[in-house]
Amino acid sequence: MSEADNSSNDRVELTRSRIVAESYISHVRTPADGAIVAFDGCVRNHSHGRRTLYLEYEAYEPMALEKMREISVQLHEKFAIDRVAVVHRLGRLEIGETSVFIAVSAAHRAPAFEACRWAIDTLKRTVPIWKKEFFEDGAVWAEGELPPPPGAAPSVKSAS
Amino acid sequence: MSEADNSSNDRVELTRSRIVAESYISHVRTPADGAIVAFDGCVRNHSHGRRTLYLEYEAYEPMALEKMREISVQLHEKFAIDRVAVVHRLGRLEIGETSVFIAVSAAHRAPAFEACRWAIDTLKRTVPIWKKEFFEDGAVWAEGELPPPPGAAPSVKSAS
Amino acid sequence: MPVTTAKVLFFGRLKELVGVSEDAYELRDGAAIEQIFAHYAARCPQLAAFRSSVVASRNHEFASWETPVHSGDEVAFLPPVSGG
Amino acid sequence: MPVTTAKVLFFGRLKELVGVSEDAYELRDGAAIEQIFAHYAARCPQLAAFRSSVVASRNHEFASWETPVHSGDEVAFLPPVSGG
Repeated sequence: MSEADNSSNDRVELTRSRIVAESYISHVRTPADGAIVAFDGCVRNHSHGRRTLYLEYEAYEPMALEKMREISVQLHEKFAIDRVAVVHRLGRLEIGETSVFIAVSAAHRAPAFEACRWAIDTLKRTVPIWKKEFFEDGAVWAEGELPPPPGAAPSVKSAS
Repeated sequence: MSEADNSSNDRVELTRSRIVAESYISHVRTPADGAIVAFDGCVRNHSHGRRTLYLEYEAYEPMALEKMREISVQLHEKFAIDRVAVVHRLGRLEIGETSVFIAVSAAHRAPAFEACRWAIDTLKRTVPIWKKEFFEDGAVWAEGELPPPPGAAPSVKSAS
Repeated sequence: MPVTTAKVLFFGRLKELVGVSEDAYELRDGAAIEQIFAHYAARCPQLAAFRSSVVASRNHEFASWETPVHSGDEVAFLPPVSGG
Repeated sequence: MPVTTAKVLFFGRLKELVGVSEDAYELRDGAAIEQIFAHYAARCPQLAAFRSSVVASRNHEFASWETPVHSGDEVAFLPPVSGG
């Protein structure tokens, strides 16, 4: 199968609604799979020792979707997996709500675990989404991560 | 907190009903958590190149529950996690159905991933549950794993 | 010599070989788990052939073959586990 | 010298510093992304202070500061990402 075929059943989304885990787990489940690993990133009630009231996420939406789709394509290249679902929520999120959900299915558990971990680690470094944390005494943009330099990213096209 | 306190909010079960992922994910989610990692083990339509029709699981039920509870206690000792949910289904399972579900919550994602992986790896080696695979031309007990020798298991009490 | 009764359980493939899942076995108090297995293996050569891959438990804990068995103990013979 | 218009976007903290999320900027065709940033940094010293942690993109791909900008290109200035 070509890369395109491998990722053509994947589900990659941005949403402003509540994320329902079951929907994404169901999406990646096929009769060929023996393992699904899911990562649910949720809003903690504290950050660096301060009590968090709520969060707001914003994205450079078209680029974020492209970067998330690149992650799903790369997962198929790197790991023996079946399907991927990745969704990130935007807007205001309350404590306990899910901000990001990733599910990966595979015949066996090792690649499912490794792919899911690689996906969230890569998303946090490369997808243009920003989190603003609201505390009792004000709001701050979360300390973020610098994306890799353009030359290092395999998907960056030359500037010509 | 004592070990007992750490694992007292965990959920450890055997069931003969369909496993609903959302219920276990919700169980481990608390306002202090930033990450939940879940493992969903499901019935594949093939095994060693043969087409599987369905599976049957049986357990040494009281011992299986004790071993699963030991896993949850050990998870709290080994990893900086919050809550654990572990459920294994018994009886007849059709292709695509979930046989085992594990969810682990934590403030941060690294221990959640590591604990969830350790839990399923350990469950598959130490919990007395057996799988019979039904094919078109007969049924076989799945090749299993030998539990660690009694002396090696930290929880084994002396025989006196 | 005091005689005691242990509850003996077989699971998975072993249950099918022995033909029972649960039995009550009379033995000398303090006899080793090994002796219980030998009793059933003598009646069922196929069970004997599985000896090297069988693990024993006593009262829900994995136990060595030398573990002594006392009154009311629950001893189980377990084939390699395959849950998950 | 041909003049062209690029769409310029600011996100997160940078958007708040500059005061706009989207702008249309006229520049010489083929000018570097660096020149666009310099234009806004000159009007907003706080933006200039963030230069070392800002990453640029052109048409949804991360791009170096030397990348030339052409007509219709979409250039964005991105603070360190913090999704997840």
